[in-house]
Formats: sequence, C-alpha cells, structure tokens
Amino acid sequence: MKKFINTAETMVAESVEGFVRAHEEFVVFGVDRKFIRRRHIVPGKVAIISGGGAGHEPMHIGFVGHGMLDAACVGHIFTSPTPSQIASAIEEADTGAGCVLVVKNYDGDVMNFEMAAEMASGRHKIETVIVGDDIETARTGDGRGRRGIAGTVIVEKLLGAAAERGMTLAELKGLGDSLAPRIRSMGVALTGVAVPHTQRSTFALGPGEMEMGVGIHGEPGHSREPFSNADTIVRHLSETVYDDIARAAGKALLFVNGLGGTPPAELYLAYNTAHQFMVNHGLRIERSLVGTYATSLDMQGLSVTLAFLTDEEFSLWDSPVATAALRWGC
Amino acid sequence: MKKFINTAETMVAESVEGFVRAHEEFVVFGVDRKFIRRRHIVPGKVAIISGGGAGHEPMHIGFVGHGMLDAACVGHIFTSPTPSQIASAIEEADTGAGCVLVVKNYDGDVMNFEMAAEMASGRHKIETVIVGDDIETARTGDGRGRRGIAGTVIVEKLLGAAAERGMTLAELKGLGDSLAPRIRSMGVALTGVAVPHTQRSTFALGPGEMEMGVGIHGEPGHSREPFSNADTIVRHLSETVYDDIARAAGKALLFVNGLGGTPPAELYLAYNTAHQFMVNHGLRIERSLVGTYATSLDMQGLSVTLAFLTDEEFSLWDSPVATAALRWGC
Amino acid sequence: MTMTMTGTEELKSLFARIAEAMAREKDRLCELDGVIGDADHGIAMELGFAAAAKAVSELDTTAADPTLVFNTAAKSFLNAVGASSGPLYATALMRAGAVAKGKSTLNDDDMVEIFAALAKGIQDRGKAEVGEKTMVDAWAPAAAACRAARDQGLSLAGCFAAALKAGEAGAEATKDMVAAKGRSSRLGDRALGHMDPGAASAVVVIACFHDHFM
Amino acid sequence: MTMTMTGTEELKSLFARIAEAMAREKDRLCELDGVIGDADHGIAMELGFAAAAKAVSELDTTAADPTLVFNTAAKSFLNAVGASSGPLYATALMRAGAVAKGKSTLNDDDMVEIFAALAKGIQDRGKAEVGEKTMVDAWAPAAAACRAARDQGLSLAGCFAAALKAGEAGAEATKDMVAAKGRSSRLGDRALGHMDPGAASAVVVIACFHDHFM
Ligand SMILES: Nc1ncnc2c1ncn2[C@@H]1O[C@H](COP(=O)(O)OP(=O)(O)O)[C@@H](O)[C@H]1O
Ligand SMILES: Nc1ncnc2c1ncn2[C@@H]1O[C@H](COP(=O)(O)OP(=O)(O)O)[C@@H](O)[C@H]1O
Ligand SMILES: [Mg+2]
Ligand SMILES: [Mg+2]
Ligand SMILES: [Mg+2]
Ligand SMILES: [Mg+2]
Repeated sequence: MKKFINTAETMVAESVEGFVRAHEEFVVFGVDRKFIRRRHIVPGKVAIISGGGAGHEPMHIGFVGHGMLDAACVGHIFTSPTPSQIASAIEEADTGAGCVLVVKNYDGDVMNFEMAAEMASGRHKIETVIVGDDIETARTGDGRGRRGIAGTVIVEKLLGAAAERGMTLAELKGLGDSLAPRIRSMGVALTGVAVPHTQRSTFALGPGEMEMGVGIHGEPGHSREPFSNADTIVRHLSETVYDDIARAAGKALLFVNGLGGTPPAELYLAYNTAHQFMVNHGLRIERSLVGTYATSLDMQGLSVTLAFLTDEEFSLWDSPVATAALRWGC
Repeated sequence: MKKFINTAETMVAESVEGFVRAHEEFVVFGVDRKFIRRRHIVPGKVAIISGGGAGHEPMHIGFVGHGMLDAACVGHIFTSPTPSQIASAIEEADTGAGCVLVVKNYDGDVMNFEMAAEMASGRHKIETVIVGDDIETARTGDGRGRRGIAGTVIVEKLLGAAAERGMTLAELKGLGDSLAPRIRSMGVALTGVAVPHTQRSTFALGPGEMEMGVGIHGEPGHSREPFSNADTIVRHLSETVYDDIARAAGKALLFVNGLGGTPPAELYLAYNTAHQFMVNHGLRIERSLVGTYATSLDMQGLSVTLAFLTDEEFSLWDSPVATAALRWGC
Repeated sequence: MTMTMTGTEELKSLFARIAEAMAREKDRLCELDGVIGDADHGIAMELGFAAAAKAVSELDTTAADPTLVFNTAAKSFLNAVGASSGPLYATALMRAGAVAKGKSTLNDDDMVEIFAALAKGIQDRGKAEVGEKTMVDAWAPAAAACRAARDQGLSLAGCFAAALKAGEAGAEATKDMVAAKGRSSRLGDRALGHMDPGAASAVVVIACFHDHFM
Repeated sequence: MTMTMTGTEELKSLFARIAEAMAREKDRLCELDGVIGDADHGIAMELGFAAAAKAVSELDTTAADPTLVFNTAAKSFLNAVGASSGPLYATALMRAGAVAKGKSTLNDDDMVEIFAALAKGIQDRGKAEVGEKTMVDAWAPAAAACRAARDQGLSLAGCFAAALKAGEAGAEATKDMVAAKGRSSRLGDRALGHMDPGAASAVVVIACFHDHFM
C-alpha cells in the first residue's frame, strides 16, 4: 500500500491544511482548527453544517463555500468528528437564524452530531437532516440501516442553495427530510482499502472479485460477486437503485461517483451505461454529475445515484455555487 | 487489472460518449464523432484546438467550452489522433479568425498535428503551440525532449481566455510560445499502468519502489527510486521543478495533478508540502490548482507544476471558464 | 459483609486500570472490528480511556468529587474519540456522574447504581435493544445481573462477578446474532459467527470493575 | 539482367505481403516497444498496413495507377493509425506516390527511387538523423545501400538484398544507442541494450520488398 502520506497520525491534518492553503479564496479554519468554515459567513442566513470522518474527500470540506456548506467538521479517517468540533462549528457559523446539521446515517455520526446539538441547543436553534441514500437491502428491514453515501452531495447542494435564497430553518428541515426518499445510491468496490492507522484492510478482493453494495468506509458490502464487465456491473447498480425508488418517478438527476482510485475516463464510461439504462426505462435525465466527490480513501470503485427532483429543486441545483469541488454560476 | 470497461476496442468511444451525454450543456460531437467541440462556436474568435491520446481524461475533452478549447480530438489510448480528425476539427471550429493548435510535445502528436495543419492550411490560418513543460533531464540536452504533461492545462486555459477576449492569431501564438519557458512539471508514479489493448504494463513497480520523472503515457521515467514518504517525494519534485525554472521567478501558480488513481486527500497533502517548499524558497503562490486533470489511465501518482505568470496572465487565469473540468466565473 | 467506600482516588485507579486493559486489548478489538466493522474499535477504546484516565489523574483529589471525576472522564473521552464508542461511553459516564451527584464517596449501593447508569446511558444514546449485536448485549445483562446480585445481598465483589459472567455470556451470544445497529447491520448473515467488538470491549471494562473491587 | 515491371497488381500483393508480415510480427514489436516505449508499436504497424492493404486491394486494377496505390495506402494508413508510425509511413507512402507520378508501371530504377523516397519521407517528417535510435537507423542505410547496389548495376533483387542487409545492421546498431527522438528519448541510458521497435518494423517492411522481388 503506497500512499502519499507521512505518518498515519498526521495525514488528516496535513491534507486538510493543504486543502485550506489551496482554497483560501473560499475557506478558512475555524477556532483551534476544529473545523473548516467559509471565509465569509452571511449574517441572517441559516447555517448549513456537515461533517464526518476523513477519507471521503472532497466531501465535506470541498463543499464549503457560497451556496452550499457554511462549515464542515473532519474526524479521523472514517471516524465521526467529536461533539466538541461540531458544537464549535455551530457556534461560529450560526448568526442567529439557526442551523441545519446534515448527517450521514452512521451510528457514530448520528450520535456525535446529536450530542453536539444537545450541547449547543441552549444558544442555537438546530435541526438535523439524516441522509440515508444507500439502497435498502432485505436485511436492513425498516430502512434504518440505510447509510448516507454519495447522495449526501445532492442534499448539501440543495439545502445550501435554499439557505442562500433565504429559506427558514423549518423550511430547510422540511426540504431535507422530503428529499430522503427520492435519492438512492449503490456502490461497488474493485479493491478494499486499508486505514493507515490500522494497516488492516477490512476486505481483500481477489483479481476476479468485486464487492457489491459497499459504503464509503471500506466496510464490506452485502455480497461478493465475480468481477464482470462495466455494462454488467453498472446495469446491476442502475437497476437496483431504480427499482428501489421507481415509485418516485419523474425527472431525475443521475450521478456517478468515483470512490477515489477510479479515473475520470472509467467514470464517464460507467455514466454512459447508467444513462442508457435510465433512458431505456423511460426516465428523463435532466441533470448529471460525474466525478470523484465522495471517496473511500483510494478505493477503486464507484457508485450510481439517482435523485428524483422537483422543478424547484432543479433550480436549487442550478443555483450558483462556489466551493472547491462544485462550482458554477459564479 | 480490474477496470470499468467492456472491451479494449470500445472503451474510448464509450467513455467519450458518456462524457458528451453528461456535459451536453457545453459540448457536442463534431462531424462523424471525429472530435468534441463546444456547443456554441463563437464567430470571429480564434479557435483553440487541442487533442491527444485517450487515457488522459479529463484532458483535453474536459476543457472544451467557453473560455478554453473550441475542440478536442481524441485518439486511441496514449495514441495521437489522426490528421483527418484534427483537420475536421479545424474545419468546424475555425470561423475565419484562424486557429491555434495546442500540441503536447510527443513525436506522434507533433507529427500528426503537423500533417493536419498541412492538410488544412489551404483554407485556414493555423499556428501551433508546442507544450513541453516536463523537467529537463541531463539526457534531453537541447530541451527538445521535454514532454508536454500537466502544464498543458495552464496553456490551454490562458490561450482560451485570451482568445475569448479577442486576441489575434499572431498574439495568441506569441503568448503560447512565451509561456513555455515559464511552466515546468515533474511527475512520480507509484504504480505502472497497462494499456488494455496490449495488456502489457510498460513498467511494474514493487511495493517499495517508485518511478521518478514519468510522463502521462505509462512510459518509464528517468529513474527508479525506493518509495518514500510524501514529504520526501514531493520536496524532490518541487525542488527539481523549482531549480529548472528558478530563473523565471516572480509570482507563481502551483498545480498538483493526480495521475488517475490517487485520491483528492493525498493530492491535498502533497499540495501542502509543495506549497510549503515554494513559500520557503521565497515564492509568492498567487493561484493554486489541485486535482485530477491530466491522467495516465488509473496510475497512482502525481505531478507538481510551477508556472510563473505575469499579472496579465493571472487575469487570464481568473477569466470565466465553463468546461466540464474547469469552471469558474460563470 | 464488608462495605467499600469508593472515593476520587479509587475512581482514578479504576480508570487507570481500564486504560491499561484497553492498551493490552487494542489489537484484538481492532481485529474483531476488522471482520464486521471498520477495524478501529481498539484504537477508539484505547484513545478514549487513555484520555479519560489521564484527565482524571490530573484532578486534585482533595477538591474533586466523584461526579467531577465521571464528568471529566466523559468530556475527555468524547474529545478524544469521534467514533460510535465516543458518544456511547461519554453518555454512560455522564449518567454515572449524575448518580454520584452530591456524594463525596460512593457506597456499594451507589456503585451498583453507577454501574447500571453506565449501561442505561449506552442504551439511551444508541437506542439499541438486547439482541441487536452491540455492546448493549454485554452491558444490559451485566447491569441486570449486578442489580439482581445486590438485591440478593451479595457483596460488591459478588455483584461484579455476576455482572462479568453475564457480560461474557452476552458478548458470546452476539456471535449468533445478525446486527441491527452499528456498521455491521449492513452485513446481514455475513456477521454471523463473529463477536461484536463493542460487546468484547464492554467485557474488558466490566472485568476491570470486577478486578478492582475483588 | 532481367528487368521487372511493377504495376498496380504487383503493388497490391506487396502491400498484402507487408500486412501479413506485420500481423505475424505484431507481438514481438509490441514487446520491443514495451521495453523502451509504450508497447503499441506492433498494433500501430499491423493496423496501418492492414488498412493500407485492404484499401489498395479494393482499387480497380485497370484504372488505378501506382501513384493512386501509394496515395490510397498513405491515406488509409493515416486514418487507421495516429501513433508516430502513422505520419511517418503516410509521408513515406505519399513521397513514393510522387515518384511514381504519371507512370503506369514502374521499372527497376523507379523501384529503387521509390524505396529511397520512402526513407526520405520518414526522415523529413520525423526530422531524425542516423544515430538517434529510430526507424531512420534502418531506413537510411537501407536506402543508401539499395542505391549503391543499383549504381553498381545489381538487379532489383540484389539491390533489396543489400538494403535488407544494411537495414538489419542498422536496426541491430540501435541497441547501442541512446535515443534522441521518440518516446524513448526520455530514458537516457536505460534505453541501451534494447533495439528500437521502429527500426525492427522497418526491417520487416524491407524484408517484404526483398522477398517480393527475389
Ligand atoms: N447504536 C448503537 N448502540 C449501541 N452500541 C453501538 C451502536 N452502534 C455501534 N455500537 C457499538 O459500537 C461498536 C463499534 O465501535 P467503534 O468501532 O468504536 O465505532 P465505529 O463503528 O464508528 O467505527 C460496535 O461493535 C457496537 O458494539
Ligand atoms: N521523430 C521520429 N523520427 C523517426 N522515427 C521516429 C520518430 N519518433 C518516433 N519514431 C519511431 O517510431 C517508433 C514508435 O512508433 P509507435 O510505437 O507506433 O508510436 P508511439 O511512440 O507514438 O507509440 C519508434 O520506435 C521510432 O522508431
Ligand atoms: Mg470507525
Ligand atoms: Mg503509442
Ligand atoms: Mg469501528
Ligand atoms: Mg509506441
């Protein structure tokens, strides 16, 4: 495992520092480097705050800036940030209009954000939006087990744009919660990844194997399958995602996300297959996103995300955004 | 070697098709799918055209759009496009003001673009800018051997912006040629890559090895070294690049480019080291670029590029650009 | 039957004992987590209890009461660890602190209540039930056994012996469970046959209580 | 001394012969290119000459003159191959077409001139000199030997035998060269000991001329 790091202990801090140096235009460190926040906080706007373990870059720090997040907290690799980091971010980003915490559905993230909200609730109005866009497997039953993966990008973009337009805290909470059932993702891994701290790969794949239904923490998926060609793999992902929310229907955003070690050329090839699948199933793909946005260290793999949005939500998607990883309209 | 492809024969066409589907906003196919061009050709503007082998995505197709390229031609993997592709692109993109061909310095690319220029010269005014930003090694002697690598992105951005502002063909040629000695890059590979067509890896690296001074075609570099930590590697790249053009001096743009299989978090960590090195050497880093822009299939590795620009050139860098891979200001 | 009075000094050494145990067990816990989770549970537990032990060790014994010890431990655990274990144990420790409120030393009944509060805190924060393959499968039966033993009039040592036995059985039982909470809840049947790492580390903590009051 | 007259039909079979030879040598050429280049030279040469042979085979023999054969070959080679070999051989073939201009059949002197034009085309396009470890190291001495043999009054078969011998020696000599053109020019000393793939494929082409006119 060759990686561009110095020590496992310092890699997150060094990477985040490099990020801040590269994007001073948009971001600065918060107090004691506990979080990253946008350079210019907008008074009176509801603050949108997210965070999670490191190893998913550019998520979430790459989405801090105008039209998206006001602050992002970074934990150790694949480990939730602490309540103290999150509470400090709330303190600095909330100018009185309240704040929305966007949390990927993992027990660790949910509990740490929950504790932070408890800590800060005396001085701040706080709402939490839990993102669980991962496909539902038979085993997860009531859907509580659905994890937040690449679809989180879409939630953060739409909430960020809506907050910029002046939406209230309650409205934003409503928007966030209503999105959940209309965004669905599924991932596949061609390689496992090892967290440098532990040097232990959570799963190892042979040359003819792939892991289906993976999340973004190097955790195993729901099944090991023989490796196949792109069309077979991507059609399977597309079909599963489609079947999981076909009930939503309408106009869609299609998003192919790289897990860190898969290059743009392969992502575009996969997008081609996913797009064809969706069009063949009668969907209108109104917007697309293809790239490396929510990673699992340097994992080779990708996920397919389908989101059914309203016209209003598409207009939020199109709204200006100026962050390191997503930028348009300004 | 697990990759998201169907067949070696169809992978480029499928990937480019996926790209076009995903970015219909900016791009369309040219005649007979011989090239990609921007959706809206601007009459009276000098056309900027580039191209090269596939396997470097998002370069060059990801730079087609407002403020950058008017057309890009894609060859087979790591293989120059044919003169006929290039001549067709000239035909479609040049509205009378002439066109600039931006060519990476490889014999294949240079000769194919040269033949295309000969073929089209009857009906079009054509200038060629050869990019050779790779560091000079003792062996390359007169500098003819300097290859075009990641620095090509900077040349294309500046020429694209200048053309959009109405610069003439002669002025653009002058700008392009004057940039060359002020942009310098050096790359390192942690893994070799195999072209699916040949299934043959041009070099294979052991777990403790890296290849220094690589280009973007999977070709070997100038030396094999023991793998080391990020600081050691990136300082070596930074120092070599810096020494190679320290004579230029002034305000600089610093660019860390991923070769395809290296995730954003590692690129940011590397940027941190490179930035620190340059600042410690008295440079003013005025702009930065960190990301996966010029790849060598799914190679794990990166390059460091340093460009000394004038104030006028920084303003061209800042000019609006709307392409799949670079976008700001609009 | 002897009566132990547990004060700040005693609690400090209890935390030191747990921290040492976690340092010893770290690799095994990471290994367990590697099978059905993300391989970091040992790191989280070691970091958390090392930070807690260090922070409480720095408290002025004459001035700090048990509540302050637990709250200090909770806070430093939390700041050190962001994983699931962070909020779970921090909540547990804060609940323990609430039980100790106003007391300068803790008698045996207090210690049993504190033990139960730890378990309750974990359950409240994580909202897991017994049978969902989490640390609750060790903590809940251990706390119940501890209370039952106390109700039967056993000494604190006897109570924690009962707790340890129940905790160990609970942890062992997680091997036959499909997870419904935590990372491994995505694995379905693939989690079968493997002990939950959080339940395993719970047994380590409970064993420290047992050894300490033996 | 016999005199051969080479017409369109003859040229068609010459191209077919080269295409077959390249299909046979493809792997070896890729392998050579893998050592000091990008492992695709065999593919490029096979694709290029297959396309050229196919295109000329479809020409109407009664209507097409040698110039058209060479120009057709050049164009189809170029459209099939974008690598370095594409413009090099396309230019070579166009120069051959220019030499054949106006002639319905080619005599032995014409063929020697055509052979020299191929070499000259490659050199003009690639701007490589002998000693720079490229296909020029085979083509230039082969063309010179061919002309010299003709000047000494040898038959076409004798001329191409001399050409082949010189080409082989030239290709062999590339092993001792550091490259100054092409991809391998970046390798410095690391290219030493390895034959240039373009020089190797040049020998394949030259051998086809030799075999054809034997
Ligand atoms: N909701 C929950 N309630 C109780 N315990 C939980 C819950 N979620 C996870 N756990 C426990 O946490 C353990 C994993 O802890 P750890 O590895 O430190 O955190 P993470 O899963 O965030 O990496 C699991 O083995 C399980 O016992
Ligand atoms: N400038 C040049 N002049 C003559 N021959 C060249 C030149 N550049 C490259 N070559 C030849 O081309 C060969 C490589 O061809 P090929 O593999 O088809 O192209 P590429 O290098 O583009 O992959 C080299 O071995 C060398 O003989
Ligand atoms: Mg974890
Ligand atoms: Mg090539
Ligand atoms: Mg864990
Ligand atoms: Mg080659």
